Amino acid sequence: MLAQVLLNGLIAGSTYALIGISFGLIYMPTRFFHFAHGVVYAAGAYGTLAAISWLNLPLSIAVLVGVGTSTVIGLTIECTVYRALRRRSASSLVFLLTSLGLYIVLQNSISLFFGDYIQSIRIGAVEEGIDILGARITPAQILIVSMSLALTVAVTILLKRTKMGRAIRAVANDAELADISGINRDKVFFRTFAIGSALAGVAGILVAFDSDFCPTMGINALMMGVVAVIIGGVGSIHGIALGALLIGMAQQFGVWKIGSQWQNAIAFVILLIFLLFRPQGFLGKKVKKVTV
Amino acid sequence: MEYLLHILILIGIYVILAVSLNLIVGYSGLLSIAHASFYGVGAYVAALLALKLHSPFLANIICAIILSGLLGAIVGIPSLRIRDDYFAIATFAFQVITFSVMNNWVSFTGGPMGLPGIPRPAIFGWKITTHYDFLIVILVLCIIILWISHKIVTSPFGRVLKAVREDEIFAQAMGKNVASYKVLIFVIGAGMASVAGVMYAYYISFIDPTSFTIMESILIISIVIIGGAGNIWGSVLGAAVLVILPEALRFLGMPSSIAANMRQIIYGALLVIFMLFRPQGFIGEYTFRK
Amino acid sequence: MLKVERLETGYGKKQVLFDIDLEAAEGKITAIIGPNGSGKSTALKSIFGLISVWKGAVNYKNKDITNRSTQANVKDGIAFVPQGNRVFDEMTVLENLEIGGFHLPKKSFQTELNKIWELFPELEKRKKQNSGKLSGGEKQMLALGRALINSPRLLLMDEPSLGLSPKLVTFIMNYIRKINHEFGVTVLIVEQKVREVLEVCHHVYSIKLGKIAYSGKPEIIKDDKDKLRELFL
Amino acid sequence: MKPALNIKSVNKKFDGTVALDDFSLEIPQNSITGIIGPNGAGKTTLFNVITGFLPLDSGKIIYNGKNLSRMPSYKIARAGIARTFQQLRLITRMTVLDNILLSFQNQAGEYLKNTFLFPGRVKKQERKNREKANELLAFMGIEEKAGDLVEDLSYGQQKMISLACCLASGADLLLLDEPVAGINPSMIEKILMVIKKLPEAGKTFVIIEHNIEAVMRVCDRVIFMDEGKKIAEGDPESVRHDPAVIEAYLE
Repeated sequence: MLAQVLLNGLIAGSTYALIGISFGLIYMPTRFFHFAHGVVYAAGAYGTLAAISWLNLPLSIAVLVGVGTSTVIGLTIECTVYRALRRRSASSLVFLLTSLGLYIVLQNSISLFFGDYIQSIRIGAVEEGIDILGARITPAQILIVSMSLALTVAVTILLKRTKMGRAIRAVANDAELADISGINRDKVFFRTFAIGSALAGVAGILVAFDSDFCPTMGINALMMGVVAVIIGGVGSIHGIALGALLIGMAQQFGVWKIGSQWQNAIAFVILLIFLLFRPQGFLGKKVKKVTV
Repeated sequence: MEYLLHILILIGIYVILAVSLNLIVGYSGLLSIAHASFYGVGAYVAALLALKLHSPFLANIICAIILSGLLGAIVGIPSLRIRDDYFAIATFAFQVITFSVMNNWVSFTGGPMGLPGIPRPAIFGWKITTHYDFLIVILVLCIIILWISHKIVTSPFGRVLKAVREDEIFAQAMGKNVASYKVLIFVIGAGMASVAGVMYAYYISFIDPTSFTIMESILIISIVIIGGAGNIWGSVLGAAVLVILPEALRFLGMPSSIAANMRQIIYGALLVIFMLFRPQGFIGEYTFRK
Repeated sequence: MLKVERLETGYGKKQVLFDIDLEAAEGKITAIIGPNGSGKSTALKSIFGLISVWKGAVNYKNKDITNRSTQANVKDGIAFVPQGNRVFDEMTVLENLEIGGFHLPKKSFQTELNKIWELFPELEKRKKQNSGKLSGGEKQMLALGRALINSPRLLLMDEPSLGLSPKLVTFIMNYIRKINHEFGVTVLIVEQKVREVLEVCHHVYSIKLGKIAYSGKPEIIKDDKDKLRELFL
Repeated sequence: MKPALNIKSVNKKFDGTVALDDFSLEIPQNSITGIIGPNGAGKTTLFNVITGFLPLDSGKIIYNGKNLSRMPSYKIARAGIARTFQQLRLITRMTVLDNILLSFQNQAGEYLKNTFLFPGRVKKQERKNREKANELLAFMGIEEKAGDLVEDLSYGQQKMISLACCLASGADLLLLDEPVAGINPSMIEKILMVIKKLPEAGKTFVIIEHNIEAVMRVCDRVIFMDEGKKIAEGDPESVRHDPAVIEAYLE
């Protein structure tokens, strides 16, 4: 039983890491809560679904359509709404509220197009699971775990080794000094949103391979991502992955000991504890205090 | 006619919710995404007391206010340590947790099945049964809450609240105990919101967790912002507009399957449009900037 | 090379500079001195486009660059070193320089990088280190290196001495002289601690309460304590 | 004369850099003390530790016999120390009158109990405060601005209002951070006139200011600070001519 709990924790943690990393990447330089990211995530699954069932495209191409849909939606939001807010030097609260509004509009638009009912693009039947030390894991779940590991590494490399990654980190570290150094902030944001949104699309599709989904799939996943980012520490991809794993494990132990319905409550109690006692997360830099 | 009264009763409930949230968000500058939890606490306290203890209406309202106010203090206290959007996320967490309790503590709250058959209330022997009766009670409660809120925001206490919203450090330098103001306004706002919950439970006579979700919290925020943060009358206007506007869809002959989503889209789109082009709402004064 | 005419600016409602005229001659070091709060840094920031100019004009190489974006200024050969040894403290030394040379093609970046290593050998030894861990003097070198890697024609420096010991100030000033002398970079430097800067500069302006209080050769005021007292106190 | 404020070997560090280095200072009652010094000398930090906005690393601050260290800033304000801020702090979207009214201490109406149970008492006090506020504005020569929003005023007028708020708070010790920086000469004149009149009314001032002429004209005593230390102390002319002072700028 313990083996299965641990494995389930790993799987849950991996799904949270997928969305957490894509959200955390965008949060790093922008520093506001982009709730609409939840829809960008769902758009990956729905884009793929549309490509399969409306256009009869093969799965591999449908996946590309899904990722493309996510990217386009993410970029459109950045270039129209967020950029306009930045020109007005809006506060992070204004960004947060606007983003909530966008989330509601887009999620309900998905409902209008696809209906509120449950959809499926699962791959492989549940029975096809593989035994590891008495615990079962399906091929789709193996894909999720390995992809989240691969993306943790890939995004870390992107941030550390590529020119664009460095620019993102520079803006995150000191936005004014980045300006002084001649970095174009809008361009950095554009690219961050492109990559972050594509990754969210990938995350949404992978999760849809494993389980059924409905239009509200995004908000819950996103919140787990946000929790992972906050408890992991903003700016640290490893921290996010670790944070995601921590929630995943805690939830699965909760499922085992007190029942599956308390998963959300467990994650958010952990979040509250971190917000109150260690808002910088376990790998993040100390949050700068208000200056007098 | 019943329909019209129903709309007016709904407006009344949302006026209470929006005005009480406005005290927290619009006057004190603390963005809370947890208002539906206080609304829900009020509804569940009233429903449980009425169903299990058969206690009278007025006693239930008072119990709801006290319990919800205590929870308000618990949500308000983090605002002393964390601020702005991080605080908003903390309230979000609180909202998810309370929803979880309503939804999962089946033996107590009925879980997703909810609590049906809430009896009609009575005040000193006057049985409140018809739509008319409910409208009168709601109207009276609205007036009391508007009066209290008006008193608060126009008093020296309200002046300090606004100062806390605009510049906490200045308020401290002038000798104001900022922490106690923040917590107190949360207690008051939460207590008021529970009154709306009590009325909702008695009026519909059935409650379930889906009425007290995060989306409901966001709807109440939208009302405050669109009406105007930092202006009580803005919340009254906002509640009226946001309750009536989606009803108009019905008259346009929109099928009900689409109408629910369209309603949400209208709320969301209005929130985005106002944040972009008129952050002070129709008649507000606070625009969420420091 | 740089000519500022009738410049007026400030923050919000607070006007800081009134009718400032100044010039930085090509290939020379020009210093702006004055007590704090006089508006020296503000002048530098408004020249570089970090805060907007209310009135007046900034000309660079006979072009009007008033309120131009910082990116355009960087690409046009202007570099700015802000106050307080500011570096990207969560990134390594090398990464800081890479951000500085962000727009350079790979090949020329490498040659420029080698020049920086030559100028500041200490930095090369620590190139993989997190720059937040450097000492104050090393941070200032890195800040200079980040600005110099683009081979700017005009270098704007905001109080490089702030937070450095007097010995390090001498050290940094020597570098500035070297940069000016060997690479032919025009330098406009804002300073509050004046002894060192008066040694290296060719022309000096003094700003007091937002107005130019003195303009002339440094030699004239260098040893005249009464004059300096008048400018500072 | 007994000192109003006694600062005893106060230390304050910010990650590595020393802002206050074993700093001691006595401020006599009913005096005007000016603090000058270069950037990063620790002047504003000194104000911040006195008013409790920054915790001390070590040392003691005694005001009227009370130890201020570890007291929250609102209690320090209530103990009778008011301050202004370099980047002017006021409630800009409220009227001038409301800002002044906000600054009074011990208001019955700040407790909701009184607002609802004793509205008469609240109203009466509010009326009195309103009169006092108007008197104060008249004393400072800006009574005609009472109904204006603070954000609509000029920078100089805003500085005047922040001084008025400190006076309204009833504080006896006023710490002013750059009271005349960035404003025009006629406004400087007005503000200095107000400050000069107040020691005889029992007020004590400490002023951080870069406008040396202004400091010379209004202060009884000047402190020159550099790198968290007191370099010179004395009457304005002697500090100005102290060789150590010009040396601090030269080094």
